[in-house]
Formats: sequence, structure tokens, C-alpha cells
Amino acid sequence: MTALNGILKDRVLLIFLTSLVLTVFVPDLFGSYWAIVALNLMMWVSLTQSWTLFSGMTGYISLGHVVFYGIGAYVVASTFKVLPLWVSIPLGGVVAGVLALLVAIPVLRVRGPYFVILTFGLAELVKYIVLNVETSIGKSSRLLFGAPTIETLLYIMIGLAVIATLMTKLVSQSRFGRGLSAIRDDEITAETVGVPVVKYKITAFTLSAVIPGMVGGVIALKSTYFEVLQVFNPVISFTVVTMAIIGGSGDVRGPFMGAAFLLLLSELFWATIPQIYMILVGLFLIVFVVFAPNGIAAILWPARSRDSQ
Amino acid sequence: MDLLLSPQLLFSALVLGSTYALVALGLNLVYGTMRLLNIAHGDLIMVGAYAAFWFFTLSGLSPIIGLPLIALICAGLGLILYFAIFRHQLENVHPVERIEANSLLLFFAVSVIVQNVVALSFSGSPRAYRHLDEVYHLLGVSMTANRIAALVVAVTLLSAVVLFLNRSHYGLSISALIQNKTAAKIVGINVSKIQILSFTIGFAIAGVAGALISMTEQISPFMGFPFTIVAFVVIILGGLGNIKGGIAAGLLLGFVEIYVVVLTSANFRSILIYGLFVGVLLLRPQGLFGKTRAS
Amino acid sequence: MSDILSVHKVESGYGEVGVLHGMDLQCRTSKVTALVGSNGAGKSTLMRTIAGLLPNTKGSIHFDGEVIDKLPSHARVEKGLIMVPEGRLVFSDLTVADNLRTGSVNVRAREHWQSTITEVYDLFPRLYERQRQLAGSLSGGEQQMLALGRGLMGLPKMLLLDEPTLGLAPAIAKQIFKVMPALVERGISIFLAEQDLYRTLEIADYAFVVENGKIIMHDTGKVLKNDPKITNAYLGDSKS
Amino acid sequence: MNLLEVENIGKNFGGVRALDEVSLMVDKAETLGLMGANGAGKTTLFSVIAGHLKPSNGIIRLKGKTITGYRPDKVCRLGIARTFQIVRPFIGMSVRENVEVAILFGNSGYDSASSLGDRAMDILDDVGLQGLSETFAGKLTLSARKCLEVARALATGPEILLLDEVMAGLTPREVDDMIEIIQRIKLQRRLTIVIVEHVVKALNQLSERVVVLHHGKIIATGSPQEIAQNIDVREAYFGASDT
Amino acid sequence: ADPVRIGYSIANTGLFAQAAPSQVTAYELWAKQVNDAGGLDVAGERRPVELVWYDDESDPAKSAQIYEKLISDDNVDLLLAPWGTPHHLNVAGVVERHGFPMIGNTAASVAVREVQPGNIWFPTSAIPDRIGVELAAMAAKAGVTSVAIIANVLPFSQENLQFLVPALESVGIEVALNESYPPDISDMTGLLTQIKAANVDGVIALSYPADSFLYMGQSQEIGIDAPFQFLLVGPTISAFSQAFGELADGVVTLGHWSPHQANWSRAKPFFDAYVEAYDMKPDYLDTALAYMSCEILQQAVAKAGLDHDKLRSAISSSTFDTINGDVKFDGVENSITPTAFLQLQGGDMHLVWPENIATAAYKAR
Ligand SMILES: Nc1ncnc2c1ncn2[C@@H]1O[C@H](COP(=O)(O)OP(=O)(O)OP(=O)(O)O)[C@@H](O)[C@H]1O
Ligand SMILES: Nc1ncnc2c1ncn2[C@@H]1O[C@H](COP(=O)(O)OP(=O)(O)OP(=O)(O)O)[C@@H](O)[C@H]1O
Ligand SMILES: [Mg+2]
Ligand SMILES: [Mg+2]
Repeated sequence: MTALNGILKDRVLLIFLTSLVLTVFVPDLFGSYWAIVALNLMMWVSLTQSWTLFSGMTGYISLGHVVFYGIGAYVVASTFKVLPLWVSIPLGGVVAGVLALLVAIPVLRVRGPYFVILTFGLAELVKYIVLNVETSIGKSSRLLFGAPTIETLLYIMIGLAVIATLMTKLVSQSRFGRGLSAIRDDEITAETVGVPVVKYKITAFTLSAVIPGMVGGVIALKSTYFEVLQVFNPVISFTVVTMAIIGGSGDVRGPFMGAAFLLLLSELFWATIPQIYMILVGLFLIVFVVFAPNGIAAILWPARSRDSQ
Repeated sequence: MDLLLSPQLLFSALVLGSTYALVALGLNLVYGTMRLLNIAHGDLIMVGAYAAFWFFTLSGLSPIIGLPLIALICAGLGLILYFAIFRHQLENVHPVERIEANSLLLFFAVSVIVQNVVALSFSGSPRAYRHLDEVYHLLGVSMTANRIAALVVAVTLLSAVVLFLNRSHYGLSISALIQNKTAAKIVGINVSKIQILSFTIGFAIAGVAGALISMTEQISPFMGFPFTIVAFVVIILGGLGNIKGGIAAGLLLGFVEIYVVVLTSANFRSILIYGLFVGVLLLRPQGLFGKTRAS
Repeated sequence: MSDILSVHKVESGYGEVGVLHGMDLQCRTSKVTALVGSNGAGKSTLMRTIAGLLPNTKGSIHFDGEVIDKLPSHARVEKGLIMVPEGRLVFSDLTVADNLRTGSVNVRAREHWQSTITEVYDLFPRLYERQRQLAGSLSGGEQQMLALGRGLMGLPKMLLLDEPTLGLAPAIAKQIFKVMPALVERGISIFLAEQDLYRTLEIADYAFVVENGKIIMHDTGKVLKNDPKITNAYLGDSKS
Repeated sequence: MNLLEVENIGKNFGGVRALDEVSLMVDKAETLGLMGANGAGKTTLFSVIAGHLKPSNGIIRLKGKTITGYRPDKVCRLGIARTFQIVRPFIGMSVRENVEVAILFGNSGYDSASSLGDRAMDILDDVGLQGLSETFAGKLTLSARKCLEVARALATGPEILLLDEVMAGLTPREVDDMIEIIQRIKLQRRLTIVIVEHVVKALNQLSERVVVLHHGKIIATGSPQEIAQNIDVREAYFGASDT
Repeated sequence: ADPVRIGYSIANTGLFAQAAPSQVTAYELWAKQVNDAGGLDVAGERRPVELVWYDDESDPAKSAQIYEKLISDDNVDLLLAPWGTPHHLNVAGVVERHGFPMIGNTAASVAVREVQPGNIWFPTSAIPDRIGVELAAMAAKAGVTSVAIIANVLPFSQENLQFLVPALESVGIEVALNESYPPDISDMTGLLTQIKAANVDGVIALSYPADSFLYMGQSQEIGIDAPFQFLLVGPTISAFSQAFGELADGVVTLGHWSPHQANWSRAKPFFDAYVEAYDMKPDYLDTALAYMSCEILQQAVAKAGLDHDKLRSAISSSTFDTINGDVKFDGVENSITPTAFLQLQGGDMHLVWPENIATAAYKAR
């Protein structure tokens, strides 16, 4: 397959994938704190990659990515001790995918600012529906004692990060990806030259929901505690968008760089000057958007990121 | 249910609705004219609320009297942000979608910074003060003076803005500017003047809304986000950049919120509001009061 | 007679790319001046530079006795220098009537918009019929009329017309060519870039030929029309 | 059998009846000219055929098969390509990339036999855009964008080409060149063409038959010479009464 | 001597940031007091204390990460608790894994009983099942016959609701209205109009701080005059009394501490020291609990030193003298302090239930 060939030829990507896989040694080498940091990094990489798969490629900026993550977490939490985890975590992904498929047809009819705000509103709507369901069955929060160890969860999350990265890479190199960027540029023209716009948008949207669904499940297990407002927190969506844009979403390396950079920043600052860490993050973000609008990837690999724009 | 006919509900719906309209108006001016996704809008409201709180606590200055001052502070903040960050974006970044995505991040940053600066300076503890809280009974409605004041100020301000937009070419220029900046320049619209005006007026109105809200709610550095959401819901319902539509939608939302609780259950309040919002976006993306474009 | 517009050694372009390399030309007051040249020669670029959408990196532009090349575009409109752009650039989501009204936001025209709009409707009855329709849904030709009408709404002293008959049916195009002299009668000066060279050179008092961002020839319309160099380069062999 | 049949098509926009019971047939390898005043409904007809607009009533058939209401991408893959009068290039892509997308997704069915780039360059050669292949479409002049519209439509590998005012903005000389290009590619690819043009000279030279629309109705059909003589057309279109 | 390093996470930013100060002020006051008194008594040796803290951004998952760091990276000697139930429950897994004892404070949920005993203890007595029973008993005693309940849909309120309704019914109080509302409610007129129409003599609002505030303001306006009015969380915050003053007089709320209880000898001095230090009153619930957890830790360390095992058994078996009277743990729970309620009276707050620790008699509004 040419796509696979592409991956094997892409040395930078291979290095990334290897380093993702190498994180399995973090717990043994650096202890459990760094294992959690690694777990978080993998989580953000997975989420940001999957966001890029749809929003990065089509230009439909979704501010509601958290809804898939939340629904996955909900599936795992509500079937905890009922279904084995190897069933419930993938099930979380499937349910997220189905949710995406169901809402895709109406939602993808609107564009631009309307889409941005619609996705946000939809995520909030689902949040309140789940909240109501939970209260009506008398389960306002759930404890998940007896979840797997951090190490196990880290391994699963590394797997998800690798899959998410590969998925985004494969899509971006394929005819499918070419169609998606045509949609980003001008949807009507894309349609006119034969790009099956509706089918492509729905497929990409659905694909981009599956990984977050599983990530949400794993994170719920990590917290050993599930509360609706916590897993549907819109800040998660904002963070994903931030990472994607800081990293540069023209290429699979962007999301990785974005996630790693923000996490690094937070590790550097929250431990040393916690009081003003958030203010610093804010200032950093501004500097970035103003002076490096195409993200870190564009600074590190200027030529490649431009032709992938 | 005769509950529905209660003038008390009507009064509350009016107060809530006009507050929403005011909260959204400022956002509409900034987002509507420049496509800047100002998710820090709620934080400006918070700044207005804190300004009112401190004026009142330190000098006993009534927030109502202090309104011009508070408006000035927030307008100043708007000017600083415009010249420090956003002018550059508006002039040098293409296309519009790009500005929009960037502004989302920039305002996210502004929001984080403003919240934390306020939290650092005044601590995260919630605060409140008592002002104009005597209850009046009029036509079978009991109302606290501060809510009457909020209603009066909001309605006055909303009408003033509508009048201003109707009378001047500002309103038309705004609509033109949103759609096509080059064409706006061609017909002789002073683009930067409109942008500066939108920034200052938009921010000032947010500050005023915050001051009004501070009289009836407790305030904290992190109170802003729900207002940001409300503002977005309202301006989408009204049609982006459609100032009058936004005002109507704000009022509508206030009524929906109050009467939904009575008709169904308070529990469904958020579901219904977001449901309405999502539904309108799907069925009439140009907003309830926008004009259709058959494409 | 005086020059209302004079362009002196102007250089301009897009970012790094220079397009105009020392443009020199003058337009007479209350006359039609034409700009002729092939595809990509820089006609639109010059128009944009004069209107203030592009900055000139060198040279100067005088309008109505003043240097205007440092003024922002809206200030030039206020002085009565109004462009009708190529590709129309109407406000798609505003109605036809509102589009026309935007034409008169400048201080000079503001007061008179109601009387001006009646004149524009007289000129283009089609726009009157369509006044409540959103401009984006107009036919291509109708949008062109709207762009022209919007330009007139600004009460111009001088109109910069970039391909004003583009996409217009012959009847309307003919009408536009009739309107131009009428506008000139009223004291409006016209600077015209237009692909319909026969008619253009017909009505132009004076014309400039541009190639690669430079003026290579200029003379009265009549002279150029019969110049074999022009005929070969732009008019082709078959005459219609 | 006719390649394309348009039967009793009507299209309303609110109160405006943009198309009113329009019926016409296009034969294989024919060039049909579509003439009509501004707002007559020409572009609307193209949009209905290409699937961008759903007709209020009527049927469109391609080789006898009803395609009314198909989405534009499907219509394109069935072999009908259109250009936009108000041009819509992918402005973030180079000229070559614009064409590549059309090759990938169009009717031709891309096989990796010859490289995508080469095939794109061939097409650009045909329309004379080869020199601009790496230029971003956003930086083209209007007339170059019109050419790009043609190239992109060709790249989808159509049987039927709907050309909407591709000559607007060209000098007479350039119009002559363009006529030549169109005649050449038509022969090379055995194309069927429907063309809308206000440059009457071009329309007459290219078309074998001309249909005239007025207020959404067909008011005349015939050879270019016949149309030129038609009194109604002269009044409605050329504004001949006062010359 | 080397300082004793004590770590915790706080919600300095984010959703819960407004709740954090009530807890942190207690920690800081305590640390200052200990250091001023010559240091912490570590099994006989005096060592200064040093607080090590990080912002958890109101994210419970982040706070688990922070405790992981405090324990395995920073090697702190002792831990104090984060704010709120979700954070406690997230951290419970961490301290359990490391066998690191920690006294919790601001967590209140029946779920805490599911936590493995041995590494974490909860001095609070505000646990929903007990609140339900006690509140019903108190209302019955106050002569309430029918109540209207409105409850936030957030976990703590809903848990309370679950136990409260049966408890009320079992003491024969009619529940005339039972409505839940979402956390982002911004106007309660609809609910309050219904309450007013229900004509009850008791209103129980299972509210969070922001909605307590909303309730108080709008119920004034609409003129809800039920003699018994209960608000779950909020009235103990000083901004509440600042805003409503005597208007809120008679409101009953959750809390088991008061400076007026003369039997708790440490209570008044703590209150005075707090007011002196911060120029405002402590939160009677969270601040008191946070301070208690420090006292318990202090006394256990004095006895057992810093060794985790010794400390663990000292905490599990000793009785501690706190600002809230004696505290002793049974499993993870405080077995002495009763579930109690406070009432705002004349701008001050008094324990009114249960009667054995009451500092004033309940007064109908
Ligand atoms: N937005 C742009 N960015 C970069 N280059 C541009 C842009 N617009 C035009 N150009 C370039 O500038 C040169 C001159 O273009 P211009 O539009 O002025 O030509 P023109 O004479 O008006 O041609 P036409 O008759 O086709 O309208 C061309 O080479 C074109 O590619
Ligand atoms: N979406 C729409 N809503 C309302 N009216 C429309 C819409 N689209 C087109 N029209 C009207 O339908 C009529 C036909 O338009 P169309 O674009 O087909 O004309 P045309 O023949 O292509 O004209 P031109 O030669 O000017 O391009 C016009 O009067 C136009 O205003
Ligand atoms: Mg041009
Ligand atoms: Mg047309």
C-alpha cells in the first residue's frame, strides 16, 4: 500500500511513533508520578490527533470534542463491574462513534462560526441530558474502585495515541484526505469536481469521535471517580483546540508538538511559580498566536508544513 | 395554570431577558463586526462587577452612579486589547476563518489572564454587597429596587444603542464590514474606526452589565463563563451581527427560561435552553430574526 | 483644463511581488480616460492602488490637487474618488437596497442618499425590482449593475471603473457605454479599464496602454483605435 | 438518443420565477449556445443541471437516466462538469493542485498509471495555464481564474461541459485564442458543450445551435444566423430597437 | 532542625477556585501558629513546618497527579487534603497505593465509606444519610408539617435529597413540592412562585453557594415567609452574611462548629485568631473542618512522629482535642461529632441542633 509506504518513509513520524511507544518504560524508570504525566501526554496526543482528523482537515472547528470523551467515560463508568474492560472501553469508542454519526447529518449542514458554536452547544446539551439521566436514576457520582493500575492504563493509552496518530497520518495522505482539504478550501467547488462532500464529512466526523470515546473511558478508570460535570468539562475542548493550533494542525506532527509543548509548559511552571502559572500560559498563548500562527510544526519544519496547508 | 399569568413571572422574565440582551449586545458588537470569538466576554462582565463592588465597598459609590466610570474602565481595557493584539490580527491575517480561530485562542488567553489577575489581586473568595435591596410592591408584583434599577438601565441602554445604530450609518457599516472588508473599504467605510468603536462600546456595555449583575448576585473571579455562553446563545438565536435580532433573542431567552421552569420542571431548564439553541441553529442558522438566503 | 488625477512613477504590488513598475499617467477633469492592456498587465492593480487598497511603495498620486497616496481608502472615497471593482464585491448577505445605501456612507453623500437612490433605480430598473433581494442571489449581470449603482451612490467626482460591463448582456453594456458620457456631462471624471476595446476607445478622450506594469503608449482614443500595433496586439484579426 | 434532456424545468425563488417550463435536448458532441439577458435564468439552469439547485418541477435526464435531484458530486462523476460564472477556485491551493483534486475525484476515475502531476500539467497545457501551475489560485487575475475554471472542469473528465461566461474580461484577441482552445479540446475529447456567453461573437462561432432564454422561458431556438435575425431576440437581448 | 514539609493541592484557579480560600486560610493560619510556637512537635522534637502546595486547576485528576508528585517526587513528610469530595476521592487511590496517611476534611458523601480504611480519615459529620435523618428530626421538632424541597442536580445535593425525602416522610412531614434544578440556573422566580403557591411551612433548598445566594435574594423579593428555611451550602461563607445581613436571619444551614460552644475550649481562640489574621469570619463549615484536620495531624505527629505506620495507628486509635471538641475515628468516619445545623441569628451563627451541643435555641423565622 502506498499509504503505508508513506509512513515508513516519513522518518520524523517514525521517530515520533517510536518515542510514543518508548513511554512504556516511564513508570519503571521515573516512578508513578511521571507515569501519570506520561498518561496525560498520551491522552492529549490522542485527543488532539483525533480532533485534527476532522477539524484540522476540513476547517470545521469543533468546540465540542469533549462530548465524545465524556460519553466514552460514561459508558465505562456505568458498565463498570458489569462488562469487562476490554469490552466496555471499545464500547465507549463505538458509542461515541454512533453519537457522532447520528448528529453528523444535521450538524454538518452549518459552517463557520455557526458550526463552532453549535458543537459547543451540542456538547453542553448532551452534558445536561446525561446529568439528568444520572440524577433521575439516583446516581449523581460513581466510584470506580478496583480499576487497573496506572501502568496498565498507560499502556492502553499509548496504544490509543499510536492508533490516533496513524489514523490521522493515513487519512491525510490518502485521496480521502485530499478530499477533506478540498472541502476546507471551498466546499461548493469540492462538490462540483466530484468530492462526495456529505459522505466524507460524516465519515471524518465519525472517525474523529471513536478515539476520544475510548480515551474518556480510560481516564475515568484512572480517576476512579466519575462525575458528569468533570468529564464533560468544556475546558477539555478548549485545550484540545489550543494544542492543535499551537502545534499546527496541517500535519500529524503538529498535534503531538502542541500537546507536548503545553504539557511541558505546565510541568515547568506549575511546580515552580504556581501562582502565576496560568497567567504565564495565557501570555504564552498570545505570543504564540501572534508570532507563530502556523504553530510549532511550521517553525520546526517550515517547508513541509507550508505545502501541506 | 394561573401561575403563568402571574405578573411576578412577567417582571422576572423582563429583568432576566433584558439582562441577557445587554450581556449579548456587547458580544454581538465584537463578534458580529470583527468575527472575533470573544470567549472572554463573561470575564469583562466579571471585571465590571468587581469594579462596582470595589467602588461601593471603598467609597460607598452606588454602582448606578458609577456606571459611566465602570464603562470607561472596561472600554479602556478594550482599547488596550485592540491596539496590543487584535488590530494586528484584523489587518494582517487572512482569511476570516483564520482570524476567527486565532481570536478564539487569544481571547481564551485573555480570559485566563483576567481571571487569574483578579483572583490574585482580590482572592478567589466570592463577594457580595447590599445595595438597593428594599422590596417594593407594585401592581401585585414585589420587586427589589436593584432589579428595577437593572431593568431601567438595561432598557435605556438597549434603546440608546438601537437608536444610535438606526440613526447613524454605523449599523449599516457594521453589517457591511462583517461580510467583506475590502468592499467595505471601497465604499468608504472607515474600517478601523468602526472596529475601535465596536471594541470600546462592546466592552463598555459588558462592564455595565457586570455592574448591574453585581447588585443581585455574588461575584467571584470565575463567574464569567456562564455569561459568555448565554451571550453566544443569544447572538446566534438573534442572528450573528444582527443587533436588533440579538436584543429580541435575549428577551426571548429570558421568557423561555422563566416560563419553562413553571411549565415543565426546573430540571429541564438547561436542556431546553441548549435544545432551543441547537434546534434553531439547525433549522435557521441565520437566526430567528435573520433573512434567509436561498443558496 | 486640469488633471483631476495624476499618477507619478508609482510602484506597487502584492507583498514581495512587484506588479507596477513606475506608472505614469494623468486623467483630465470631466473626461473619460481609458486604460488598455492584456490579461495580467496590471490594470486592476493600478486601480486598487489608486483607491488605496494597496499601498504604493514608490511614486505619488495626486487627486483634485492634493497628494492622496498616504490617505486610507475611506478618506479617498470622501474626497470623491470611488472605485467600482472588478469582480463586483457586493455584500452578499445584504439586500440590494442596503447594498446601495452602503455606497453613500461617506460624509458627502450621506445626506442625499434618498434622491441618489431614485436616480440609480431609474438607471437600472432591474435593481428597483430586486431591491429586497439579497445581493448574493442576484444573477452575475445584476450584481455588476449593483456594483456600478453602489459606486454612483457615493456621489463621485471621479469613478474608477474596472471592467464595468463584465458579464453584462449587450443591451445593458450598450447602455453603460451611453451612461458614461452622460456622467461626464455632469462633471464626473471617469477612469476606465475595459475589455471591450472597440467601444472603449470610441468613447475615451484619451487612453493609456499598459504592458507589464508600465505605460507603453498613450494617445487619444481615436488615434489608438486605428493604430495597427494596437489592432494586432489586442483586437485580433477578426472584427465583429 | 439525446445525451442530455431537460424537460419542463421550473425554478422559483420566493416570488421570482427564474426558470419557467424550460425544455431542451443536447446531442452528443453538439455545442449548444445559451443566450439571454441578465437574469434570464442561464446560470440557474446550469445550477439545476449540475445539482447545485433542486428544480421546483421538471426532470433532467442523462442518457435516458433521470438524474434530477442528484447531488453535484454525483452529477460530476456521471460526466457533467460546470464552471462558475462567479469564479470559485480553491484559493489555498496552487493552480496545479486545483486541477489534481478534480482529476482525483471526477468522472475519469484516477488510476495511478501516469502521475497525477503529469496529468494535471497536460490539462494546464491544453488551456494555456502551464506557466502559472505553481501559482496560488488566490493570486491569479480574474481572466486567469476563468481559465482555471475551464481547466478544472476538464480535469474531471466530463462528457458534457457547461461553460458559464468563461470569456468575460478577455480582450478581443484573447477571446479568439480562447475560442480556438475550446474548439480544440472539444474535438480531442469528443465533448458536448453548453455555453453561456455575452460575447456574442464567441457564442456564434462556437455554437451549432442557440437557445434564447427570456424571463426564464425559451423564446427562440435556431442556428446562430437565424437567432441574429429574430426580432424578439434583437429587442430582448441586443437592445436593437434604439440603434 | 529541618522543616517538616507538608504538601497539598488547592483549586487556586478554575471552577472551584472560589471555594479554595476557605480551606487554605486555615492551613496557613495553622502553620503560622505552629511556627510561632516554636515548631511542630514531632515525637518530642520541635521542627518548623513548611507548606508545599500546587494549583490543581480545580481538576480532580490533576490533584491526584499532584499528590503522586508530592509523595514520590517531592518526598513531603505529611499531607493535607485537597478541597471537595471529587478531589478527595481521586486522591484516596493515591494515598492508598503509597500507604501514606492523610486526614481529609471537606469531603462529604456516603461514598467516602466505600474508601478502604487505614490511609484516609474524614472528620466531617456532614454525611448525607445522617443529614437527612437529623434534618427531618429537627424540622419535626420545630413543628414543620409540610415542606417544599428544591435541589441542585449536583452530587452532594442529590445525595442529600435521596436520604432526606424518606426521612421526612417517616416523621410525618409532607413533601408538597420536590424539584431539582441545574447548576447554571440564573433565575429562581419560577421555582419560588411555585413554592409560594404551595403554602408550606418549611423550605429546604439543597443548594450550592451560588444558588443559595440566588435563593436568598429572590425569596426576599417574592416574600417567601415559611418559618423554617434551610439552605445546604452557602450561608456559612462570610460573603453571604455580608450581602444579606439581618435579611437572612433565621436561615438554617449545614455545619457542626461554632465559636460559641463553650465546651470546645479551642473554638473561640481559633475564631479570634482567624478574624485577627484575615479580617473576616471563617467559613463555619470548610474552614473549621480544614483547621480540625490540621489539629488532628498535629496531635498524632506529636505522639507518633513521622513514621507512616506509627502515624496510621495513632490516628486510628487516639482521641483528639479539636476546635470542634473531641474527635475519634471509627473506620474512616468521625464517631463523636454529631451531625449538626447552624442558624443565622442576629448576624451571628449558632449551633441549634442537636440540642446537646446547641449554643442557642432554634428560632422560627
Ligand atoms: N491578490 C494577488 N496576490 C498576488 N498577486 C496578484 C494578486 N492579484 C493579481 N496579482 C498579480 O498581479 C499581476 C497583475 O494583475 P492585475 O489583476 O492587475 O491584471 P489586469 O491587468 O487587471 O488583468 P485582467 O485583465 O485579467 O483583469 C498578475 O500577474 C497577477 O498574477
Ligand atoms: N437564490 C436566489 N434567490 C432569489 N432570486 C434568485 C436566486 N438566484 C437567482 N435568482 C434570480 O433568478 C434570476 C435568474 O438568475 P441567473 O443567475 O440564472 O441569471 P443569468 O441568466 O445567469 O444572468 P447573467 O447573464 O446576469 O449571469 C435573476 O433575476 C436572479 O436575481
Ligand atoms: Mg483586472
Ligand atoms: Mg449567469
